[in-house]
Amino acid sequence: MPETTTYAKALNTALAGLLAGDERVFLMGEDVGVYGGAFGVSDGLLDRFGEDRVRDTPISEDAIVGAGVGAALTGMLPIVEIQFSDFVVNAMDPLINQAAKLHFMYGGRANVPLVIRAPGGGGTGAAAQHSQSLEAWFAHIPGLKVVLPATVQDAHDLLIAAVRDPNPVVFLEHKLLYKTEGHFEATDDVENPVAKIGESRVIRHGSDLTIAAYSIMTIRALQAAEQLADDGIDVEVIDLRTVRPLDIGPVRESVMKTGRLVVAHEAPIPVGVGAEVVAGVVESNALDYLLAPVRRVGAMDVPMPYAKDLEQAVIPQTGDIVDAVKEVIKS
Amino acid sequence: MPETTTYAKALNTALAGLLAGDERVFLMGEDVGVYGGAFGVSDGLLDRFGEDRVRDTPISEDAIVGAGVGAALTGMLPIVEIQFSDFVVNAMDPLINQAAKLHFMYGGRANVPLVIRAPGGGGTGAAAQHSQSLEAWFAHIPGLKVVLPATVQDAHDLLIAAVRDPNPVVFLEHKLLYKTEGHFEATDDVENPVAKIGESRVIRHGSDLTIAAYSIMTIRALQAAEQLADDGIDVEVIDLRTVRPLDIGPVRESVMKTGRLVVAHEAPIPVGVGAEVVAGVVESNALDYLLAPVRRVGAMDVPMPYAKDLEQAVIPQTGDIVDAVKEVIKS
Amino acid sequence: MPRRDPSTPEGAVESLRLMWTIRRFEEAVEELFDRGQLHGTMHLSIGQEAVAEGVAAALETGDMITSTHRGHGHTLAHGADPATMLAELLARETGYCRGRGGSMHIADVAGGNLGANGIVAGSMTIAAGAALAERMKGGDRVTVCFFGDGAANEGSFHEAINLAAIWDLAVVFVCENNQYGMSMASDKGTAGGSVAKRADAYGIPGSQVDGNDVVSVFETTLEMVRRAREGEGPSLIEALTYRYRGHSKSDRNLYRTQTEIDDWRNLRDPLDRFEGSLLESGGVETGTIDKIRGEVRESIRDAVTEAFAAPPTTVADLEGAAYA
Amino acid sequence: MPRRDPSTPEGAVESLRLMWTIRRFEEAVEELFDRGQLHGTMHLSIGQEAVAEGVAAALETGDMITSTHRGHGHTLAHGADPATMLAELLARETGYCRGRGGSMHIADVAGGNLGANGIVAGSMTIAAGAALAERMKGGDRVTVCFFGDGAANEGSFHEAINLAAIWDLAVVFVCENNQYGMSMASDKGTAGGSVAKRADAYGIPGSQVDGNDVVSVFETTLEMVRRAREGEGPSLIEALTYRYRGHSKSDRNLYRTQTEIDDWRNLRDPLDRFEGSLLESGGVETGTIDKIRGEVRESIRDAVTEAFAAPPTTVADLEGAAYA
Ligand SMILES: Cc1ncc(C[n+]2csc(CCOP(=O)(O)OP(=O)(O)O)c2C)c(N)n1
Ligand SMILES: Cc1ncc(C[n+]2csc(CCOP(=O)(O)OP(=O)(O)O)c2C)c(N)n1
Ligand SMILES: [Mg+2]
Ligand SMILES: [Mg+2]
Repeated sequence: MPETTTYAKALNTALAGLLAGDERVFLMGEDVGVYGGAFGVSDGLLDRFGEDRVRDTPISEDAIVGAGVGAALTGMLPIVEIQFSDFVVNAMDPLINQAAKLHFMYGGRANVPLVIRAPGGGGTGAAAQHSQSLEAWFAHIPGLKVVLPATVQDAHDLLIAAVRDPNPVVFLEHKLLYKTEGHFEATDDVENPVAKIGESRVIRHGSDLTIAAYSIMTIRALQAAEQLADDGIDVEVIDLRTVRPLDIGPVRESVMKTGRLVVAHEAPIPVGVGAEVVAGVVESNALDYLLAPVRRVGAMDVPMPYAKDLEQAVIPQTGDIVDAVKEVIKS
Repeated sequence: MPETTTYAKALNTALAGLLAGDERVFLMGEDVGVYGGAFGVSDGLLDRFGEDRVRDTPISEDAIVGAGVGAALTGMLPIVEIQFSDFVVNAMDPLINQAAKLHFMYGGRANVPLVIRAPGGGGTGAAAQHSQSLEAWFAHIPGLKVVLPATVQDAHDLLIAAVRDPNPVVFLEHKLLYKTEGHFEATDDVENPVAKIGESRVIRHGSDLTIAAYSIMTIRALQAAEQLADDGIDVEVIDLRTVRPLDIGPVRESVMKTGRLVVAHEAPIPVGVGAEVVAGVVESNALDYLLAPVRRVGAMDVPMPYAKDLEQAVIPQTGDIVDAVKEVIKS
Repeated sequence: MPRRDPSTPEGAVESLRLMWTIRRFEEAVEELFDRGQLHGTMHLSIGQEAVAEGVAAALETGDMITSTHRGHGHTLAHGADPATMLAELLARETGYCRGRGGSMHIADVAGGNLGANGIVAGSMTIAAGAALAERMKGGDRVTVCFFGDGAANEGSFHEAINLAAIWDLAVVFVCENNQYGMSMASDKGTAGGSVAKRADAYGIPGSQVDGNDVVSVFETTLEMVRRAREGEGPSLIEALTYRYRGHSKSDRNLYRTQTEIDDWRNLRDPLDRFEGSLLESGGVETGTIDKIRGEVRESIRDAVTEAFAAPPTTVADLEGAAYA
Repeated sequence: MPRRDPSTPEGAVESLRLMWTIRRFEEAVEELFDRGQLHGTMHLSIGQEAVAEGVAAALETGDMITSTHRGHGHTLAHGADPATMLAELLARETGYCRGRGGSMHIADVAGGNLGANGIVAGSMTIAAGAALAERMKGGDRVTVCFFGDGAANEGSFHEAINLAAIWDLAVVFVCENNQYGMSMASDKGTAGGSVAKRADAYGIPGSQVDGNDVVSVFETTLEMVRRAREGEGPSLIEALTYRYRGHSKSDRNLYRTQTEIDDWRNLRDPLDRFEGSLLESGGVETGTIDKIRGEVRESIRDAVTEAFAAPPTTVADLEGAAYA
């Protein structure tokens, strides 16, 4: 095993391990076979595991996810890839009205261990219908779990945890992260996940302000922290990793130490996960420790534009986090 | 005109006025014709306006909303009824990827003046797939407006405002409100709406604590306020009325006066509109006026159960608001 | 071997019993509702018993079904216990879903009933997925997917059947065409005028059957189930039948005439017809029929009593119940 | 009266010019992309020019189209200005969407182009709605809805066509079957083996045409447009064609052979064939063809220059731009 790899390859390794380790696991989606997936995540898996278990589908998101629900309900562990997370809108019934609710609706007597993998986010010039970050929706729905790994290792570890989870899990990968490199250790044991869904993590310690982020914004938050350090501002960064269930404890604790909070995500701000993080903090005693109004960093409140400069302006960048932190520190 | 009427009849009157006043307006949906709509909102309109303009559709939510988008784009003012707001999940592509984005995506050169009306909420024993409150999703999406009237008069006035708005508007009616009676004045002038989308309103003045709510929870908040008054707690109630755009100003001002905040909605709490309201307050200077942690009142974090007692336990009731207020006052 | 064969005297007795069980069950539910002892809404399948039973009779134990909002008949014919169903409707802890699902969500996944569904066409892709899983597990169980005529205009209908067809999945899609989707007449909402004919679009067999004739429903289903089980792929059956009651309790029946309802009830009732043909052919005697009727009446009465006696649901363990 | 009639010498010249315009436009876009002057992704319609032009030629001014992610050809044939399109791709303020839409969202609603669409099958229900509006306004404009073979397996395909069929809407649904939906071969993903045949399910005419023969596309479309305009309702045309380039730039073409690509290109190219038949019939001379080629080459070169010279987009008025 190499000591570093890319986010996409880490996912590929996790998929291979899962497919090899458990007959109930299969991967299904548009162009996941010979094409290797739109972003190459399933490259080579068809050759290794065959058409049955690395299953190309027609362009029928509703049927793909619905079939995933049916298969999960009857004993399989399907991993469904939706080519861009924007197209999950075509499969909201099986995901929201079926997968998320069946366990409860059937009195706890059935499970839907389904994983939906989908690339989200902007920055590729693919415009409004191919660049959304829709995690807030899924995080609103009881019955779903929602995972957004930021690092190469987490991509691998949390995917295994997602497949092992007896509940439907929406697993959102950021397109710009696929090619990022990072430290990586593969595991052969796909039955005992090393990562746990629902654990946020302090990934940088600091004393002046807390940044909570996830997915690509975790990376940008770390970059912002480095820049801010040059200005003598000592930032703590928390990677939320899972937005449902949301592990708010570490954020509260951190705020009780730093007294200041910035939450960053790429999705638009209104009714986003950032709002949840903020609310989760100020409905606890951590409120008493807040020295300044909080700030949320998110996309400008418009659909994603095509033009590169507009897209960059809409997507929150490292500089936007830096600015937000400075404002909060000042106030 | 009678001085009081029901929420359903007020909507019916608004629809009739709109249909009579503008040839571009039409109503389309499942069973809106001879059936009068699943909740009777369009009762009698077929007879008055004919099959063309009060248009029964097959059970094809995607096509109904998509056709609404196409008609709105080309000069009509369609009002689309989705029989239960839960079924909007079948029409998320036309609503989210098309209606909400076209104006922006087309460089501002086209509009989609579409209204989607849908009944939401629980309390009718219809269980998990017929009882959801999904406003948080729509409120997250730039390009949409989201209206949730609580009163009979607002149901009428805001529906007219929604149809006059050049943007797509999601108009969510609460099933339990349909039969509620209230003061009502109809307008003949459907071209100049008296109500404005995006205005919250203080509907009860008080000094001890602010409750922000919308839709049926506004009614419950008022009831809670009366009960609390008996205990000497003087509550201010704000009806948000629109959750996108969210008029947060009055909430901030109120909190600066009362120092305490409870937000109430029927939807589950995580990443709900309540989180947005809280965040909107504490990212302003209103933070400095907060004397106690805020509280959100929302559904228990499960799908809606069928059994009446379970359903009542899951849906936030007046008593839950009272309890939340007392806790905040105590702390 | 099917569960029972209504075209034989022994099977007929069983099928008749099941059809009466459905009828009496629905009537009991209606009465409970009218008396205010049931809340929520309800969609009765009175008049459609031959479809449920004709199809279910052709299945083997272990075969799976998915059902609809109007699912009591399918559920009973597939072998559910009436008392446990009633316990669900009466919101008892002993109900199929512990009172959490209610009429529209009765399921017994372990027993092969993947569930009723409150979403029109919502179970069609689930059925395809169950059949896919079965194939991958190497099993030969067949999945029957019940859906309504109104559901045939949902996108899920199209996607599910296309998927099942390209993968030759062992699903029999059964359209219960009761002439209306709520107030929308089937021939007004369904272009092409026939659901069965839509099978051609997917290159699979489609047949229209008299849905009020239990034997003909059974025979067609039997052949389609055989095909599916032998790996020949999915098929589509459209069973023409009629709903006597309103769509749900809020229905004022403004979209159809009383004459139409009466005609179906008086001239084509599935129970009348089945009993008539059994008597005519001499396969079953009047006494037997009377006995069945009496027994069913009693058994449903007992089921109601049993359900009422069951412990009510409790809110105690609701918290966290969304997750396994 | 159609816009132009490729079966007449005058019309042929116009159609040939448009087909070359599409080809050269796409090649220019490809080059810009390869040189790094265009970002995002792109879906080229090289090889499919006869479908776009054959259909658009049969429309009248004012008729509407909806298009797809692979929409440059439809857009050009419907009358768009190449420089304004390139301005969009180059993210200029003067582009069709002020640089906010890009390749997948080029639209000109006032001019009857309701837009390309990044969602597979996403414009099908929109087309039905536009036709419904037209009917309600008492107009007789026809809407053409382009979609791909892959789109035929989306639920929206089914719902849109059913709706258009029951309401007799003036929509011509044109399936551009270029053999693949990304890497999925059409005959592997599409049960029943034919998109055109699916028309039967909705009781509307369905025809399969040689999509590399502009005249036959034109003639079939003309008749379907006439029907639609005269209130006879929607129809479905499946035009068989081929995509020479990868699905998008990330495509490694692993799902097909080079021979297959070469065969289509060498033996069935729509431009070669059209020119060949024009020369053969003597309707158009070599000189004319050479002249058209030269003029188109120049006009596209000019369009590129013009687009480059246009002012870039600005972030100034982005805030609030989601709302009208
Ligand atoms: C997606 C969706 N749309 C609409 C409804 C509301 N609804 C419930 S049943 C029904 C009619 C269904 O008709 P059909 O499929 O023919 O079944 P039937 O009621 O006749 O048994 C409608 C419109 C729903 N439950 N789900
Ligand atoms: C709803 C949806 N699903 C998937 C995609 C990704 N995607 C874009 S184009 C395409 C293939 C479309 O095939 P087809 O309809 O045949 O059109 P073609 O590309 O061949 O012109 C896919 C899968 C999408 N854009 N939208
Ligand atoms: Mg029906
Ligand atoms: Mg194609």
